[in-house]
Amino acid sequence: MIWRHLGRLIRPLIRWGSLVALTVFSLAACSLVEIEDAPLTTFEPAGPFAERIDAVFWQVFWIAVVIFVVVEGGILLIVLLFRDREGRKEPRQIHGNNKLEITWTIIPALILTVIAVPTIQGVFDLTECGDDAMPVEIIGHQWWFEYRYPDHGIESASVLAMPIDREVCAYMTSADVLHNYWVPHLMGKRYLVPGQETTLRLQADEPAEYWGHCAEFCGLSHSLMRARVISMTQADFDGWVAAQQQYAVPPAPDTPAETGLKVFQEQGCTQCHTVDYGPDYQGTNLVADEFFNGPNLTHFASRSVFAGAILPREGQSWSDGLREWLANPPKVKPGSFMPNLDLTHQEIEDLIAWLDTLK
Amino acid sequence: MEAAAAMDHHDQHESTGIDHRKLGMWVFLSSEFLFFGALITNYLLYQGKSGFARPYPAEIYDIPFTSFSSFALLMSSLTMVLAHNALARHDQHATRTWLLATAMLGSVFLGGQVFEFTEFITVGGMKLTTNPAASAFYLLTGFHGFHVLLGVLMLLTLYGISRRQGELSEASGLNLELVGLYWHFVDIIWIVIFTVVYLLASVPAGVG
Amino acid sequence: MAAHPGEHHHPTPLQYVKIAILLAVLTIIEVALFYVNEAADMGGWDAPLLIILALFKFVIVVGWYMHLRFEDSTLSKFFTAGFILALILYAIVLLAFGVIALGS
Amino acid sequence: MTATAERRPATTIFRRPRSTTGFWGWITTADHKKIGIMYGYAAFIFFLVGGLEALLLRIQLSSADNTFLTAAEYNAAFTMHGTTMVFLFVMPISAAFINYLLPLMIGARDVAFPRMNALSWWIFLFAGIFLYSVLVFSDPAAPAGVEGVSGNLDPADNTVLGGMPDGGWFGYQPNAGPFYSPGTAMDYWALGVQFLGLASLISSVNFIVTIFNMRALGMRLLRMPVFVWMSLVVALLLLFSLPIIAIALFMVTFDRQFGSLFFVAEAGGDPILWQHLFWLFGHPEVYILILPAMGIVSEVLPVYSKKPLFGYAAVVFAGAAIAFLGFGVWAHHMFASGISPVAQAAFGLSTMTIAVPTGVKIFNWMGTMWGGRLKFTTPMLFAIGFVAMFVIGGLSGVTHAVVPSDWQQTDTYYIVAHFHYVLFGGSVFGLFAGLYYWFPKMTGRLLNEKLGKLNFWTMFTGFNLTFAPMHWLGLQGMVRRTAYYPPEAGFDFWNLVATVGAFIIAAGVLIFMFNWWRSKKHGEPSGMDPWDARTVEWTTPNPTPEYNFGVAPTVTSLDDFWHKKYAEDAEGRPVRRPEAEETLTDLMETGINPPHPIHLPAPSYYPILLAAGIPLVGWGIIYHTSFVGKLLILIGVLVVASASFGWSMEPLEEPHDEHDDSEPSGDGYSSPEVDA
Ligand code: HEA
Ligand code: HEA
Ligand code: HEC
Ligand code: CUA
Ligand SMILES: [Cu+2]
Repeated sequence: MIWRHLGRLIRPLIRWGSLVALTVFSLAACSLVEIEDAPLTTFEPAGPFAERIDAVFWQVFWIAVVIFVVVEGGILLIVLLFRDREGRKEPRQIHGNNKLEITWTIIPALILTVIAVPTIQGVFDLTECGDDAMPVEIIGHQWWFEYRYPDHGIESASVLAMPIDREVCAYMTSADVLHNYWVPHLMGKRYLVPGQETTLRLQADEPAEYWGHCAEFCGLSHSLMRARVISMTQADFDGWVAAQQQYAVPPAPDTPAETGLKVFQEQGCTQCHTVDYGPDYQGTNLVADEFFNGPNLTHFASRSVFAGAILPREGQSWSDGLREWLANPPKVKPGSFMPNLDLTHQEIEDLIAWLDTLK
Repeated sequence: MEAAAAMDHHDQHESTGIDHRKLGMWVFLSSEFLFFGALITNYLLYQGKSGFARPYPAEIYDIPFTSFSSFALLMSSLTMVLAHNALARHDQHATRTWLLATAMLGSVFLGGQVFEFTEFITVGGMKLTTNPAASAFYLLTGFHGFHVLLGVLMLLTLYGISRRQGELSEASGLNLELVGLYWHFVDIIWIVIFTVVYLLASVPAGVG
Repeated sequence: MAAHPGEHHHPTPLQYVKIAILLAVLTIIEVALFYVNEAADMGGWDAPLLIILALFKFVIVVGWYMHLRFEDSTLSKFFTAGFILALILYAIVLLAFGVIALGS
Repeated sequence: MTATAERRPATTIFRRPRSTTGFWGWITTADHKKIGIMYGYAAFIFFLVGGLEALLLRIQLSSADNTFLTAAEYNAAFTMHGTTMVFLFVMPISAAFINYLLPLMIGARDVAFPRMNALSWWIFLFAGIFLYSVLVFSDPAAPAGVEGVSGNLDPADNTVLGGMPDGGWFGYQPNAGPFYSPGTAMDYWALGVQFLGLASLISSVNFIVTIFNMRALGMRLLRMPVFVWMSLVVALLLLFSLPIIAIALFMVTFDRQFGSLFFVAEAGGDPILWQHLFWLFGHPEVYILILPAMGIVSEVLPVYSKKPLFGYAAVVFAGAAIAFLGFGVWAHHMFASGISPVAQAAFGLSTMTIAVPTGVKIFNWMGTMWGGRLKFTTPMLFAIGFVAMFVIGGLSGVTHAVVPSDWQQTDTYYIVAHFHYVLFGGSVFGLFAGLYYWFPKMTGRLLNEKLGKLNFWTMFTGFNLTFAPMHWLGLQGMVRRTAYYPPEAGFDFWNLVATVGAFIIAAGVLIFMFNWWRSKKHGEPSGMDPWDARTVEWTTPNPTPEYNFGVAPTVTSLDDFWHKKYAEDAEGRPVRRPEAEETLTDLMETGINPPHPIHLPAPSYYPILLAAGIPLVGWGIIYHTSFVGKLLILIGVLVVASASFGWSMEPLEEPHDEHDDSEPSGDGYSSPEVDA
């Protein structure tokens, strides 16, 4: 009986089906094109952990696609087959069918059992850090990430440097509210919880620069709390560490940079920012006190981005980014805890000259 | 619209045979477990955390005193049930007496709690703002105390009605039963709190 | 309608008083246990004992004073549902926080 | 028990209101139908507000680094959008349906506690107004009860809209706590949601008692329409989940107002505790949002398929199972919060199990349509749309339950896509199906079908355009709750598509409003049984008379009304009974001219009065450090107390001849042993 109906309906089926298929296909195609150049995409895992997640996702995704096609196809079929038509008999009054009922309880349960296996394995394999992982501390601030390398005595902000092919274990906490550290190419997310420690495993295969973002809503400028991870060969990393372990080099006398340093001291920037010129430095110490809540600037100019990885903007030069920032931080980043210090044009230029010395 | 006899009675029957309000009260009480459960959980979580500003609630409990006021509340359940029983026997006078006794015992408990809080704050130096364990303690016991207060008010209202009308009518009789249920419930919650929060209290290692 | 269907099932005042005495005795035991444990550590045995005693009191008040024993089972179903649900949910929360632990 | 209360001069403060029409009739009514209608209109207005907020969000996100809204405004907009849609739209509009239909479907004259019902409604309304009064009263610069830290805000960014609550609908601590959200905005949020919860808690007790106690003769539990079943399940969910959020909100209010330290991390408070408490409520809440819609769909599909619901018992039990399991999965919102791997795995598994009963429902709905004679009326379109779209949302839900993949997905637009598919494609489509289906019940007229279909297709298209791209966006890395995204991120195109889609939805909503407005006056008269329906609520004239039924119905089977109209032939096909028309005429007749006088719940001033005291207390608490605040608390408490007192003095029922024997005790009389 159904076949008779089917025959009559094959044409609209094709018509509708092709329409749907076309739409789905074009959507998918477009999105794939887009995904190519999305720097935060989850589809380009670049390390073993992200790859593992990616594999689990696709496994489940294709199962879901099959269920989707079966169920939605079924609905479409029913709609086409059983629409009310002239001359159709009254439907038989069927109240149910226990065999069917049991079938469509058991089959999904079985499918879920299949899905459960990689889920559980994934959780246990990916949660706890390996024994020989390199420790890094990540501290969340409204609205930037601070990094500390306990093994190397380095402090940095916004940009995390790490060697390739080596697991990094991030020990994370927050200085204020919840944050959520996410570098999609390397791993899923983990919260940064004030007063508690969470851990996250990170590992990269190739030298590259990856985007990250704070993923937990953390107040006014949550959208502007981004991050970068730079992975490099072990040799490069060792070089980087060595450079970061240096003290800053005091600016040459009578240069704009020196004036900038003065501005930095006079404007009270030292209240929040540390620039470590080392124990032999003659001038006033530039170590922020207990109230520290700004990034350590000792090697500021060696970073690729700053201010929570939002500056410099695309196509903007480093100095222009700094100009924008120093002129009015809360304008760039609403709520920023770095106040607008009403710096003059000249002060800003001098500060930039000085900041550029902090390689 | 007068004659009640002509009323359509279908809509009046209770499919379960239990009065609406009584069923409603039990349903409500079942959800109260979730209220108090959250508060007790909260307390249990925080009492065991070290590193807070002192004192922890458990450091300043006065167990004999709390035992006494708990005992008063426990016995108020007896007087409550006696009031209910007296009403069932149509002994209006005894009903009133027991109602009043229940309200009195409840007030003793409340007075005890006011005294306890005052002691804790002034002598013990533990305020709401001292540490999360203290916050949790005050919220839990205060929330319970608020329940007792409402109960006392309801008991006194019943007492007042009885005094004014000379008796508690059939309808108020059900009210008395409902207030009784509420009252006993508040009592059993305290039975749990007394044991879990007071008698089994612990202070994390390194404190106290 | 009758406010107390099945009134005749209910205990008499004397029985109520006896129950109250039982409750009082249980409370005294509880407090005594507390002090015994203070004086000589019972090695963690105080907790289960005290909880059992409290549950005992709880059941007595609910069953007799609240008449739940004598009521339609609908009521006790609701009541136990709330109680058990609260118990399970909050136990899981406390487990997640490590306040209570399975085993050990 | 005031279902039969007499109107007589009250002995207390006010004379009891008498008018049942006009303004005061609505204000003092205890009639479940009027209350339902008021709930419905209020909820719909809040839908427009929430939708407007959504449009603001969408405009802001239509291009990279857009400056249409400030960050503060954006955060406020999504917080209030989520809060409004969940607490002020879907929950109350579900309450509207339950209020209007529950008594009708079980053959009762009203709910068990009509005045309590009015109380719930007024508390809801005042709580909604209280929540939005933040626009008038809140001063973003004013500190909360406790001194806090806030960053530096450019003065130009200090706007009224930005002064609304901005901690997200989940109010994560400590961000929404006293230190990081100073000002009063989040106090409005915490207390507003608290009061809304109170309203729902009262309703839930009311509905449970109504369902247990007031079914028509013969309506055993397993003869109740699925919608009634789902109402019961929802009421139970509310009953057991609202207390948890209530306590959590108390804790927040105490932290913010009185300096307690529950969630203050610096003093040892635990922010994760808030998450547990919020989601212990929050997850059951999402089933509170979907189950009424599932109930509606279960009523609509059989009618337009001309078949009984396939597997009635399975659908009912699946609903109950969803609710029960729904209590055990809350931590799936916390997979990234650092809970132990054991907990993650356990909650991942428990979450997956919910797909099984949900699947049972989906397949039974398909089974219902299979072999039917499907009439694609507007309600049917929405119902089928529900099934089709909900499956998509459900499947993405299962991908979140796969914990490792949720670590990538959580807090991205992939989640936003998931929950709009279940909430809009699910709940909202289901509710719209209900609006079209029961409009005749409320008005005696039909909504226009042409406009209805246009309405459906615009909404359906707009919906998919808006939310399907969010899947891509999320997986491409677009984080939730962000006002800005950089141009390099590659999010522009699909965001623009989503924005366009949102405006198409808005067009659909406007079409609906026009249809409603026009059909109320000019719609085609519906007659008594426009859809050839199956359930008891259609055995009374449209619009429903005040007393619901001329003669209280007696029920002998599931889909009782249908079986009064149809017998089955040898093949199991329905044959209209010869006496069907007569039955209908009779029902119409007795519906219009009841043979006996009928007593209705008497109107009362006290519910609205009592409810009015509550926001006063709320404002008082927020400003409790000032004299005005203390005064407000005092006045509020006095209002509540005197209203309660007056209420308890107002006679509940007229003393009447005890139980005369006119009580019919037919075979259908359900005994508690069988049912409960
Ligand atoms: C109506 C509301 C509703 C409903 C019904 C659901 C249903 C489900 N939800 Fe959803 N959810 C939300 C509303 C809802 N959700 C909201 C609002 C949020 C976000 C909150 C916030 O953060 O703001 C959220 C977030 C959310 C998360 C957290 C994501 C995160 O933040 O990281 C998770 C994780 O597991 C999840 C899972 C599920 C699952 C498994 C279901 C299941 O119930 C779905 C079951 C249905 C099906 C599976 C389809 C039909 C079944 C079949 C056809 C059978 C065959 C299928 C299989 C074998 C798979 N949801
Ligand atoms: C039932 C719940 C529900 C519903 C129906 C909707 C409906 C919509 N939602 Fe939303 N949404 C949530 C619940 C819901 N949402 C929740 C819980 C969140 C999470 C919040 C959080 O993170 O805290 C969220 C978050 C959320 C976001 C993410 C914000 C972010 O994370 O940054 C977005 C973004 O696009 C969005 C969009 C929309 C849109 C475009 C609609 C549209 O479908 C709306 C359609 C309606 C209209 C367009 C109204 C029509 C209005 C008119 C026609 C104007 C006429 C006006 C007058 C006559 C006065 N919603
Ligand atoms: C009250 C504290 C405070 C003061 C004073 C302050 N800053 Fe900052 N500064 C911050 C904070 C906080 C940030 C991080 C902002 C962000 O990214 O959200 C920051 C960021 C910066 C950055 C970017 C660093 C990076 O790696 O992201 C620079 C450069 C900077 N400040 C320079 C200055 C200069 C120059 C002054 C003085 C003229 C100054 N700051 C004064 C708090 C302060
Ligand atoms: Cu930090 Cu969002
Ligand atoms: Cu959930």
